Amino acid sequence: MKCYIGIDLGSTTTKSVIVDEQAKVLGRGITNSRSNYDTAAAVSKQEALVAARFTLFRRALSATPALAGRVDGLLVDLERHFRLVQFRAQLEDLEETCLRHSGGLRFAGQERALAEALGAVFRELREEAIALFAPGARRRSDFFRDLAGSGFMTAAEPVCKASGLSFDLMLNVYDKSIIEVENRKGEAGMDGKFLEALDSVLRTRAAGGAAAGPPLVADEVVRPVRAALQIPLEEVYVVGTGYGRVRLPFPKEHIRSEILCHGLGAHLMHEGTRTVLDIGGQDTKAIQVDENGIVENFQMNDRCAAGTGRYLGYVADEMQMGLHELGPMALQATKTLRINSTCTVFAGAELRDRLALGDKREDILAGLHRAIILRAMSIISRSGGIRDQFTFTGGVAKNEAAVRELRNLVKENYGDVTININPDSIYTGALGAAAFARRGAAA
Amino acid sequence: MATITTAALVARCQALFDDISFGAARQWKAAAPGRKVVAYMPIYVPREIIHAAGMLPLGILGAGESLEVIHGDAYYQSYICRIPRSTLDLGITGRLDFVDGFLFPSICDVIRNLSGIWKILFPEVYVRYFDVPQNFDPEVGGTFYRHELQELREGLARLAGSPISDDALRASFALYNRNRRLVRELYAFRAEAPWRVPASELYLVQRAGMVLPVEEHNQLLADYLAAARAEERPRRDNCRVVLNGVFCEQPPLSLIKAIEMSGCYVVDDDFMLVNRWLLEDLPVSGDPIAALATAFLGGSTETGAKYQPRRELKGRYILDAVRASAAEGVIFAAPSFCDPALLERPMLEAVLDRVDVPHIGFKYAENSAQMQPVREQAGTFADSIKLWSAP
Amino acid sequence: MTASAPSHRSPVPVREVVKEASMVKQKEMIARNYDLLTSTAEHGRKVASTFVPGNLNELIMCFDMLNNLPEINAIQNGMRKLSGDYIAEAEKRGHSEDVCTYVKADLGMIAKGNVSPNGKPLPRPDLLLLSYTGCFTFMKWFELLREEYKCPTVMLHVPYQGDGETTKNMRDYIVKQLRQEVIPALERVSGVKFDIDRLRGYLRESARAEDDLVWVLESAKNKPAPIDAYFGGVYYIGPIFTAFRGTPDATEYYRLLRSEITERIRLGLGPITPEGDMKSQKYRLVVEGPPNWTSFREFWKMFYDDGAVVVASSYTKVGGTYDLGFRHDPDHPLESLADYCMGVYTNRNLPQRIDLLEKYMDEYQADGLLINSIKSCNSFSAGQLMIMREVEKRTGKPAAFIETDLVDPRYFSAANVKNRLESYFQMIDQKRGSAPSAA
Amino acid sequence: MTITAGIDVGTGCVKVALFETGGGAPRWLGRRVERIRQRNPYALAGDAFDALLEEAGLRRGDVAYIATTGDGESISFATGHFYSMTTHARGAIHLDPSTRLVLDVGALHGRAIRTDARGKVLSYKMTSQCASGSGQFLENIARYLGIAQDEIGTLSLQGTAPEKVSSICAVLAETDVINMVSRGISAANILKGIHVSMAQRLAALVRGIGVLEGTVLVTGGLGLDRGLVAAIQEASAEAQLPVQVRSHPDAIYAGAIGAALWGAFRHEKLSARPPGALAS
Ligand SMILES: Nc1ncnc2c1ncn2[C@@H]1O[C@H](COP(=O)(O)OP(=O)(O)O)[C@@H](O)[C@H]1O
Ligand SMILES: Nc1ncnc2c1ncn2[C@@H]1O[C@H](COP(=O)(O)OP(=O)(O)O)[C@@H](O)[C@H]1O
Ligand code: SF4
Ligand code: SF4
Ligand code: SF4
Repeated sequence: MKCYIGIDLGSTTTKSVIVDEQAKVLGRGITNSRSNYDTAAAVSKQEALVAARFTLFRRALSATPALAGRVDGLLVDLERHFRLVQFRAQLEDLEETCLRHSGGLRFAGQERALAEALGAVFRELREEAIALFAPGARRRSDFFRDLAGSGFMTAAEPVCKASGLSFDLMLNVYDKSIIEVENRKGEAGMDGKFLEALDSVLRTRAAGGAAAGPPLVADEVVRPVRAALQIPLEEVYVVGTGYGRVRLPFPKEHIRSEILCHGLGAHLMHEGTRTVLDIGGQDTKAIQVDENGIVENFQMNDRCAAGTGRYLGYVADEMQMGLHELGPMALQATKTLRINSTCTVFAGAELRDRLALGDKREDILAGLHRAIILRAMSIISRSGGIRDQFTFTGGVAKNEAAVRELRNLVKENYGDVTININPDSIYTGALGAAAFARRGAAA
Repeated sequence: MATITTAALVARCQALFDDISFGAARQWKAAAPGRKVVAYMPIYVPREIIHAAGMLPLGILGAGESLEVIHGDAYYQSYICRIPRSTLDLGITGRLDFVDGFLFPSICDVIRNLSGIWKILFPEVYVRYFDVPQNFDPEVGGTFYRHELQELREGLARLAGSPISDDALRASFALYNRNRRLVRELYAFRAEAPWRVPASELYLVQRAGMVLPVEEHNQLLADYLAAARAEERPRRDNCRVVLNGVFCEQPPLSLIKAIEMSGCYVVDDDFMLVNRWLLEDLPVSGDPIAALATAFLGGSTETGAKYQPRRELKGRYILDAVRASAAEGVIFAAPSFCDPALLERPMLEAVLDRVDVPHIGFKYAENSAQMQPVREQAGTFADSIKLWSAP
Repeated sequence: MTASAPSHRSPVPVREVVKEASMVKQKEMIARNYDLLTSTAEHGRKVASTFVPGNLNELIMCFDMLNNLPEINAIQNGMRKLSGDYIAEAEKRGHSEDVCTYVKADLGMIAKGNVSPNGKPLPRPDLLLLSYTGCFTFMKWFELLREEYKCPTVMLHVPYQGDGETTKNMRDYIVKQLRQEVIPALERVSGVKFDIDRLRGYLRESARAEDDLVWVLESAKNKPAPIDAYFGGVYYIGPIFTAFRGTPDATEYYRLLRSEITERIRLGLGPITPEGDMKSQKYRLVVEGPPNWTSFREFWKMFYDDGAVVVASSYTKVGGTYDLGFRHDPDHPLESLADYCMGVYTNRNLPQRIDLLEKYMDEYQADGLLINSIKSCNSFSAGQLMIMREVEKRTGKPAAFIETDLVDPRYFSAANVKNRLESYFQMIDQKRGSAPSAA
Repeated sequence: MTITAGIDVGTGCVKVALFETGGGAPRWLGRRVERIRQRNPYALAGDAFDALLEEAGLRRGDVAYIATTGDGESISFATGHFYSMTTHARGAIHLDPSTRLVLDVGALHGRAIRTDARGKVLSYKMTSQCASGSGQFLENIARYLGIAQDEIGTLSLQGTAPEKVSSICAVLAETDVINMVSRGISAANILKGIHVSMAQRLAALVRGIGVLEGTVLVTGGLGLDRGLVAAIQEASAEAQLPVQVRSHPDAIYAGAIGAALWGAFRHEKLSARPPGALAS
């Protein structure tokens, strides 16, 4: 099967989108770019290929009459089990790496204690993993780094207290190890993981129980899945875009400006789009496109990363919360505090100041979100304002509080315009790139 | 005994200050048919002419920290001061829709270019770039300026719909003379007893003069003076400073307060110089236009936005201010990216260094939120005077 | 505010693929001028420091004085990668990060020995002739220089065209200042008596060169454009905006240049770049704003590598808007100096600037407007976003905005500029591609 | 004998110092530093102060002057407040009397303070509001690289080919660093690169303030970072500043020390003054 791939190498996350010859999206993949760019590109592509497999599974399973009406549930289960398998493999890797690192000079004399503590921590993490991927569970992030990291912190604190080990020391072991683990591509044995996950689904269902769902006839399911796994995914043309695009191992013709990709991607997601706002990790762009998705004007922030997605990242770190949790908390605010400095690094300091003055976390967060959106509004205004329809993309579009502020301000300043926010908006740039890849191959 | 307290007066001024929709000026305009309002920006315009035409001069000093600027940033890059962008935002959001004329005085290239932007965005408004001579010879600069004033007078008369008579001008002179006298008196009183006139209060009372008719402002000044004289206030262990560089974009009120709270009494400043531009009374007889010109050429205040033809006099005004107000030091506060203030500063510093007057300097924006560095610097300044002066 | 060909000692040599006679001539003129300036001890001629916009070169020559232009020195230092240090020096001496870097580069240069591109120290000026036109910062700059040199300073205040026109009052004011302040000051300093006929002679010479300059700049209306009216343009305006206007040298330079360009048009050649003749011309641009000098070559390369040629620029009008018809006029010498001063690009109000750019977009058949916004320069920059909107609105052509600085290397972010330019070019492409086949 | 305390509330840590003065050199009674880590710094300051008093066998009432500095203006139990530059100058002189310039480098700020031999602030310069090149930034990067705070200095000293951090923005600089990791640059060289760029900014402050000789004492938390101190020395030498850059094991306490000592001074001055002369 012919695949056209767009990779958006962002400053915080790297996204890939695979489209087929009919320009239908086969799969999307995302990973942290906070490591090696080549790896990030490879991993996100890998993830997109995984997703593409799921699309193929869906096609194959849907063609099996016996499964009618049950495909959705099955796929959700399959994915959950697959993620768990994946997570466990990484966890295992992390534990080994941590153990290896606790042998260093710094830890001389404490190796044993460390090893024991690590053992205890990872035991807990493994147990938690099941709950983490239980049906309907809400995860604070999609990335291993975040999930394992926050789990590690929570688990390590009591363990350290009990064993008298320094928490900083434990943290240090983790910090040393996570980069390595994150940077391993781990492509090998993907097919095996699908089958392992499938097997696990079948077993759980067979075992019955409240959440297990109706049991399945193994053969009915395994055959189409195996068949779908046989279909080769052929990478015909890859186009790269995004902040790190110059680092991509592609020739110049395979690289497109992120502005163009976002413009086109937004147009493909919502045909009527005329104004696009993208708030990513370290930049904010406002793009005006015409009825064909062609860029007419754009503005972006420069040099200073104030008020971008990383800002929220810092805030989340500071509050020891997941990015997913910031928005909901800000929505609890009873009043919006006024925050003027959107310097990313000072965000933490400002936050602490405000907390010390007795302001509530919710209210401060609401203020921070508003500050980001205000900055974005300025950039939009500079690019020519908002025209109908308005599409909001980039990672921050996933943040409900940011979206709410944006809606309010758009209404106040530009009246009633349609605001599109796509659940897959983070993939806008990659989608545009994939479309360029399809065109590139045709040319 | 004054019947009105400073607190009540200041509260009124604060309300005027907070109202970025200019309700007071709107009310004034609505009170009688045909009234018109002419806005102006820093640093100096002859408000007497506007007043004499029966119109309300309205001083615009940006939107301060309370307005969330959205559109203004579409017109200005990050390395340009904030006052033009917040002013534009006031315009674009309709907060200045009652303004019939707008004067942009010669202070710097930013305001100069803003006059052009205003012409394009608000074609229905009478917009004039008001040039003043940088040549102070009565024959050369004076002739030019008299013509400019005459043109302004004619332009404003057209806007007002009737000519501006000499008598009307002289009557306005008298009112503004009184205003300047009261302001001078207030400054003198403050320099004498700065704990009785906190910097933020003096600021607000002065600032009220930007939006109130001069008659009302005169009353306000007189009331405040009387009230301040009547009230005792605790005196703190603060040092005395002159604040310089704040003549255009305004620092947030919290910054003015932060300076005082961290141990510095402000005993002179260059806020709203338009109130103090002419150093002497305008004669209320003779040719009024000539009088305005003469006062400007020979008897107006000095600042970074004005040329000083004689090198030996350059920057002397800061020393004069220090001496007149018995200050112990100078705080230079300038808007970020403000060429007139920031390029002037080293020359002023040199003058102070020659006679060992200590000084510090920092930058601000009208929406600066972090007062920490300001407190830090003003506080250290005050500390050093506190710790090192004789007990 | 203009470039002149980098001096013969320039550490960033042009790869001399083609060395046209005019280039040789210009280099020689500039070198000679610096040699004159740095040998006043020998020949005893007096020196006036003055600015490019509204400079009174003809008048200065009437007093046998030499003309030293701090802006040009700053540019030279920018191109020779010295300005960064000079700016740091000025900041160390208390100047703010925020202010115009020309001023700081100049003050830093003085602090570090005031060495001219020929390696010898520049003389202390005998007169600071402050032509206060088009830029407020000039006034502060010369007040600061006056502290440095403690020499006579004379101010020529040129009123701004706030209402988009010059009035009799404005002109009279300037002429009066020339008569009563500037000329007497020049006489006092030089000891030479003013001779108005001598001035007429120089003005006549100026007008000749001005005709050819206009022809050169307008040659970019051809397709392909034989010149780049921005990166090349800054060289072409050198002589006329600086110490050579009114000299036979300048006239000769423009005559040579004109004949060379005539030849290029005949051969259908594009502009000469540091890497030889520019090949394909895919985008025709109008540029507003001064260039960046510290990375001038790198900046230019981003254009010609992608096939972008600048067909008209406002920057080449900072020393006079000759293409709008103004010529120095020997019959009205002082009045024409006044008109010249009032007419320089940055002394025009924003609506006039927009009109001019719109006219360029049409007359030069440009694909778009590019604004290079300079952090230093409020005179140019405050209002450029408005300009961009209006021109876009009126012409329907796309505009782009980049931000750099004149001579502060810290504010040239090559990656950023390139990113924007590439996006802009791809955008023009995409727009073109779609236009006919939209359906 | 007078007992005074200095409490320095920073953005990263709270520091408390307890001194006894009168009759000869001031004497340390105790010191304490607490990382703030999302806790309320004012409450933390109170707790740390009380814990320190307990260690020394004292009560709040025994302290003649409790002086705050840093962000401690609003601490209610303090006698008075001195601003950071005032206290760092004094603290630095106490730690090293040959100090003529204090470089106070903390979590979010950098300041150069010129002082005379008595600890009087003569002039100062601060890094701009922007947070790039701050201690916080270094801390973030170190965590990212998996390096503990006290390892930073040692590692950086091993760097041989420092990798330049080009971005002026801390966030963008972080991306720079990530790039470096992906290019296989060693942690030592990355850290050294950050130290070098921080040191250049700091040396520019030193140069800007016009100090030409004597000791530059690096105070604040980053005074403990030997790599940074070495880099500042190198950068100063490069800028041809004939100064000695040093630190002190108690450098992080400089502010608290200064506050305690100025408190003692002020206490004496005030005791000599008729009561109620000033309301404050
Ligand atoms: N699930 C989420 N909830 C809230 N915010 C998110 C979420 N995912 C990402 N973000 C925000 O989006 C930013 C990354 O956006 P992205 O468009 O991927 O940036 P880039 O392309 O620069 O990597 C993060 O810094 C974060 O603030
Ligand atoms: N041992 C150490 N080595 C290196 N840096 C340290 C060490 N201890 C603390 N720091 C740094 O010092 C900073 C705190 O310094 P400090 O002067 O207390 O700042 P503040 O006053 O702003 O809290 C922290 O950002 C931390 O990075
Ligand atoms: S703040 Fe300064 S630069 Fe800005 S408009 Fe006012 S005078 Fe001009
Ligand atoms: S502000 Fe602009 S015009 Fe004025 S001196 Fe600087 S660069 Fe030249
Ligand atoms: S202000 Fe903050 S976000 Fe902006 S450049 Fe500086 S560190 Fe980066």
